Amino acid sequence: MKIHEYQAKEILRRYGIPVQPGKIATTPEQAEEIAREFGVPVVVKAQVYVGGRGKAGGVKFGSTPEQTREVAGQILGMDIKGLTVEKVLVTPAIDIAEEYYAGIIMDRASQAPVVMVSRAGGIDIEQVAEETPEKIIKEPIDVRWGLLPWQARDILERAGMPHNVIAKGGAILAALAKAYDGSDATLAEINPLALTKDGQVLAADAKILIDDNALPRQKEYAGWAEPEEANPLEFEAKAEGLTYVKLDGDVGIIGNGAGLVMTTLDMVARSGGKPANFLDIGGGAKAEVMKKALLFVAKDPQVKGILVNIFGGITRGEEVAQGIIMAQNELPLGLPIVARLSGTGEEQGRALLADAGLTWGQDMRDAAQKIVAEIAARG
Amino acid sequence: MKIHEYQAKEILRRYGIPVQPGKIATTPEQAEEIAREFGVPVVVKAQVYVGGRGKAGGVKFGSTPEQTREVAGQILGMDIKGLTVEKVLVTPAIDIAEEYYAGIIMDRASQAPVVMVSRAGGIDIEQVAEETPEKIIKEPIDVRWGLLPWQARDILERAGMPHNVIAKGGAILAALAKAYDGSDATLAEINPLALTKDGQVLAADAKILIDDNALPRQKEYAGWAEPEEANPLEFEAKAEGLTYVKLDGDVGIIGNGAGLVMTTLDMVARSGGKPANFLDIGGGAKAEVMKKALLFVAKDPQVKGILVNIFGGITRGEEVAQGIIMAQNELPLGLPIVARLSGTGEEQGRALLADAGLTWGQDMRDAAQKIVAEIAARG
Amino acid sequence: MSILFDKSSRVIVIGITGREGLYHTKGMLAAGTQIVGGVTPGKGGQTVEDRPVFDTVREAKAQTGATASCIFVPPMGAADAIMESAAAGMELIVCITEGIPVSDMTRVAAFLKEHPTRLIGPNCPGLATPGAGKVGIMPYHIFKEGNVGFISRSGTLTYEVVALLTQAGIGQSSCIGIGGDPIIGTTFIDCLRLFEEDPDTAAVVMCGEIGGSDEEDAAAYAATMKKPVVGFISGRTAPPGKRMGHAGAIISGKTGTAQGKVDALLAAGVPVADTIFDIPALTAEALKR
Amino acid sequence: MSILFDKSSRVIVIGITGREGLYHTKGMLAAGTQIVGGVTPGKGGQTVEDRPVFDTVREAKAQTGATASCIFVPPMGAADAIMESAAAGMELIVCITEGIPVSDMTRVAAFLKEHPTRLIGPNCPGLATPGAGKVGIMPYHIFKEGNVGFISRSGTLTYEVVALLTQAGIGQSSCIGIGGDPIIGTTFIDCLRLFEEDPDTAAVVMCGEIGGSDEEDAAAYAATMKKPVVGFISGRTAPPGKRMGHAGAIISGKTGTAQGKVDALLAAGVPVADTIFDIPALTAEALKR
Repeated sequence: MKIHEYQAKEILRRYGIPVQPGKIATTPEQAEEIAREFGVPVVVKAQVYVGGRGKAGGVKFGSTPEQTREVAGQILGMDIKGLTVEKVLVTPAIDIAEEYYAGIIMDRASQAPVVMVSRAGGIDIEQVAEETPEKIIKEPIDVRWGLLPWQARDILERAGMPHNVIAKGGAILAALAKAYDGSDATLAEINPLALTKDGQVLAADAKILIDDNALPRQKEYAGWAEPEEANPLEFEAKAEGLTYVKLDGDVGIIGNGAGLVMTTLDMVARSGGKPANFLDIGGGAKAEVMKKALLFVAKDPQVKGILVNIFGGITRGEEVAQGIIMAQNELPLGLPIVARLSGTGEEQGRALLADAGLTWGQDMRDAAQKIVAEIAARG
Repeated sequence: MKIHEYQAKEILRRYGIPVQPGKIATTPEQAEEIAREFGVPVVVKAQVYVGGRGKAGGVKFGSTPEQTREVAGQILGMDIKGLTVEKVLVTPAIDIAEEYYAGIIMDRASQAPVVMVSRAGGIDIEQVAEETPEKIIKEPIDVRWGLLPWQARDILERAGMPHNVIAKGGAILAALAKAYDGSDATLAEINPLALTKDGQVLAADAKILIDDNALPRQKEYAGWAEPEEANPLEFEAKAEGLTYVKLDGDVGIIGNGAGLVMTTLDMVARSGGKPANFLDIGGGAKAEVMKKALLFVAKDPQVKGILVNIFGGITRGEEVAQGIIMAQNELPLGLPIVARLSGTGEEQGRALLADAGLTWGQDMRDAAQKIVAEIAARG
Repeated sequence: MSILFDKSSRVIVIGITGREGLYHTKGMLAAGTQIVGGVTPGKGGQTVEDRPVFDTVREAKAQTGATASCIFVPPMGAADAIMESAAAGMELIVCITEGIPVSDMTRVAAFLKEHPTRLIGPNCPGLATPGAGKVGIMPYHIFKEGNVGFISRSGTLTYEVVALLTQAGIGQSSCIGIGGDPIIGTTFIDCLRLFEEDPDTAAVVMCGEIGGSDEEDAAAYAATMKKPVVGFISGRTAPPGKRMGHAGAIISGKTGTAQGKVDALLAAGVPVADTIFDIPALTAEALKR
Repeated sequence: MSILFDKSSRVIVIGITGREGLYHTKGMLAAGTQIVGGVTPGKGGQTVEDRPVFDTVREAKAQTGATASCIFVPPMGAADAIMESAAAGMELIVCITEGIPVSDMTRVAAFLKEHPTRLIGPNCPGLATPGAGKVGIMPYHIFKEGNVGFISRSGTLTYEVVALLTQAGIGQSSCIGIGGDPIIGTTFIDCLRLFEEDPDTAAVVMCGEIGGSDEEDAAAYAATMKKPVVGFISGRTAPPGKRMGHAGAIISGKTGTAQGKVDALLAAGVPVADTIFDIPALTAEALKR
């Protein structure tokens, strides 16, 4: 789950990491008021779930309260990579002497979180990793001990940080690891970790991703959820408990099991179609779930036809067929649907579909070819 | 550091352990009001830092609000083992079916906290340990993992708890271990862990000791400190940063280093005297500290003479001597003081003492014999 | 005849009294698996399908001589069940549960380093040895006894491909669903090693998907194997940065792409099926080598 | 000639720029100890007494070839400094700091099981080898080279007794202050073992005190030793349940009493001095055996 910069900073604050004060404005007037409260200059930063806000014009200085109102007005409502800016963070400007990168990220290979630190802060760490990997110090955390303060200092030292930052920086890095663990994050980064001209070390920007699987025990953070994607369908799907990913094509796809659905997408592509989405109804779905999934996929105006591909194990073919038939009346008239049912309840399911005049495919390939052909036929 | 039952329960509550609601009353009228709020019957429990409150009459039932006021009136102001009851905890009575003991205690031998669980709850665990040790299941906690929920259940199962308590009890025991760790406790016990007739499992009484060394990072709990001992001098000493233990005799004793002071007590006893206290001024004490220590020891009305025994390393003899001389004018007239100074600054110190007409001992034994003799001489 | 599981395996079901646990216990019994008991904390003393239920794994193992745990515990308790099974000395742990927080799995991974055992999953369909039974949720009727080892990250895709193999007359020695999470107990390379050493396996089919680099690691090992391996990678049309159902199925930056995995397999001399329909033919060919 | 520390030992001082660290660094240098550097995070690049200061122990060890750490870090950071020294591969760690939370020490104890090193303390005066120098805060002038090993939980008591021995003409091989905390790195029994194996030690004096059962454990071992041991126990007049200055000096229930320890030593054939003034004579006698 994504959260905003101001929320990430709030988490860091709880773990004792120095962060400038900051407040959220949803109107230019609020931004002006906050600038008066903190004193100018301030920075006004778009709070959207994408990187590269600066380049997109989503980060601006306010050197007077009036100017703050003005730049906030420019940023609020702005479209950044398909997302509309609805709030800005107003925070006192700081005089940065140097910028570092400090992050903790889940690493599959080490089966553990990994600390990453670099003197090349302030810019995209993936770019640093690619161009100058020697500028990044990486070290996995032994989860039995957590990141110990001395280890944090040792990593900073190896990353080439100046002596005077080691003690303060080490405390921040160790706290970042605690914040990562305590919030069930999969990524927690401070970029830049700023060394100010007056010798302070603080988190000038922060990003935290929270493990979706941990949301049941991270109730407060779960409550921070907002539409994450440019496409609101994905957010809605999440709320409805559907595993849905929006794609660019026109063939709606529903299946059971992530691997099977991914393979179905590939098969549609190989048959000359373009998948409109990924939707996994999971194991043992009943007719109601199938119906909901169909109606959901059809909400996407790009969808010109739907392929349902079920390999029945716990999921029963007749339930799937019933779900499709139930959805029929509520689906746009003439939207082609091709279903392929295999395994448990396959015969009954096919019979039901045949009675209802619906098309079914012999196997995944046959079904993919049929839906692509039907869509092509309708132009 | 000791804390009260109601405070221990507050900590347990924060870790999700079921505890009856409860409120503190300092007057009988408040107790009555709380009884009305919760509904009767209630239990009124003296909040003092000693065990055996029940036997001492410090725990009583209130079956009506009026009776609650009455019993609270009996308990408030009561003297239990030298401590005056200043507050009572009023809590709804529960219908207990079975009582267990669950505790976590720092164990020197395993260099780790140890979990102890017993079906013989509700009574003194030390008595159980002595009489029927087979009724206690003990297991050290691997601090790298903490007490895992399955381990907690496993311990309960081995302790012979009935099936239906295992799941709820396991969650409570694992949470108790978290509370122990999170509050820097050296002991955290629930006794009894009550199984009520309606199938609840809850902490009916609780005791937590907090590591004094950890108080700097347990600021909230540090703020809960109250005079711990029947003798208020010990509490005052703590507040003044002195390592002081009140004893029964009449020879005040001051030294530097715990082992040396203990040995000095033994020497006084062997010389026929009775130590009035233990007071360690630590390493490198200046004259001011020495003076403070002397005045402090003299506050004890039982003290008839004071022995100062210093082996100078970082501590300098002349500083000690100056401290003694500075204290002289403020000490009760005629209170005998014998000082023994050895090591750094020994010559200068002795000279200062001789000039001031003070007695000094050649060595620890000589000094002990002299102070005992002086006290005996004055009757 | 198999890896990891055979007729001598004695299985207990953790979470046996739950809906899923009970349903699949019946399925495993029907497949001939020796289910010797179950565990649900607080329900010790009950029985399920005539098998005794215990409060703890230690007790269950002591009473039944179990060698394997099959875990159907909800996500927030599943890591605990894995650790309990490992500490009790289970040789094999199969964790079906989907949705375990990844931080829990980092702890499990560290714990297992100190408690030697074999974990399959989590978020997996389990494993099956045709003729001996299954541990997990795979539909058992699709299998056929044979000499092809099968490994996949996915559940239903496994069933599809196994059904195609069986249809083509190609039987399986053992079939392992390793799971779709980013942190899993047993990876492709672990399974390849086991199959390489299994006298009753002649060739291996591995179905990978986008995300991570397990397939690439496995390819490097496959290049050194005596037995032929056939590959398939799903998610060729998946866009980067999107989690495709499985928590582990995500392309991060330039790692984890389908093309990278296909290339690695091909470079290691592993033929890669274009679609799943090509797998039986490639496998038949491999068996001839 | 000694245990744990000799002329070849290369010592770094952790917390060297602090008041205590600086003061005792001078003392150690005066005693002839090879102080090769120091560590204070954030003060790397400075020098103290012409010795280089580093930000981390790893760096200090790499640059100076240090073999031992002497820790003067405030209580809340001391456990971290011990772990850092252990992870950096120090052979000997002497932690002087008093007041470390006991939960920190439980973590240190577990950490040291995975990082073999020798920890002395915490809450101890350190150790000295007359003629070679000292690590810690003991006043060095009281010592005299000789063949009696000395172990004590306490600081000033050590100085008293060592001074008495020296006065009586009895020199010491090495003198170890093991510390007064409930959890310490090296116990009486560990030191007895080292002295038993040290060719330059002929007898051992151990000064215990109330609390715990280390003295009892040591007594059991002393009974099996070839070399004679002389004992002393302080705290005979201490009441139960009261912490006598040292966090570890407390009688809990029936464990940790002075009488129990005296009895254990006597039962093991270890003569126990009634007062410290009896120690030199008992030691002289022991040396004759």
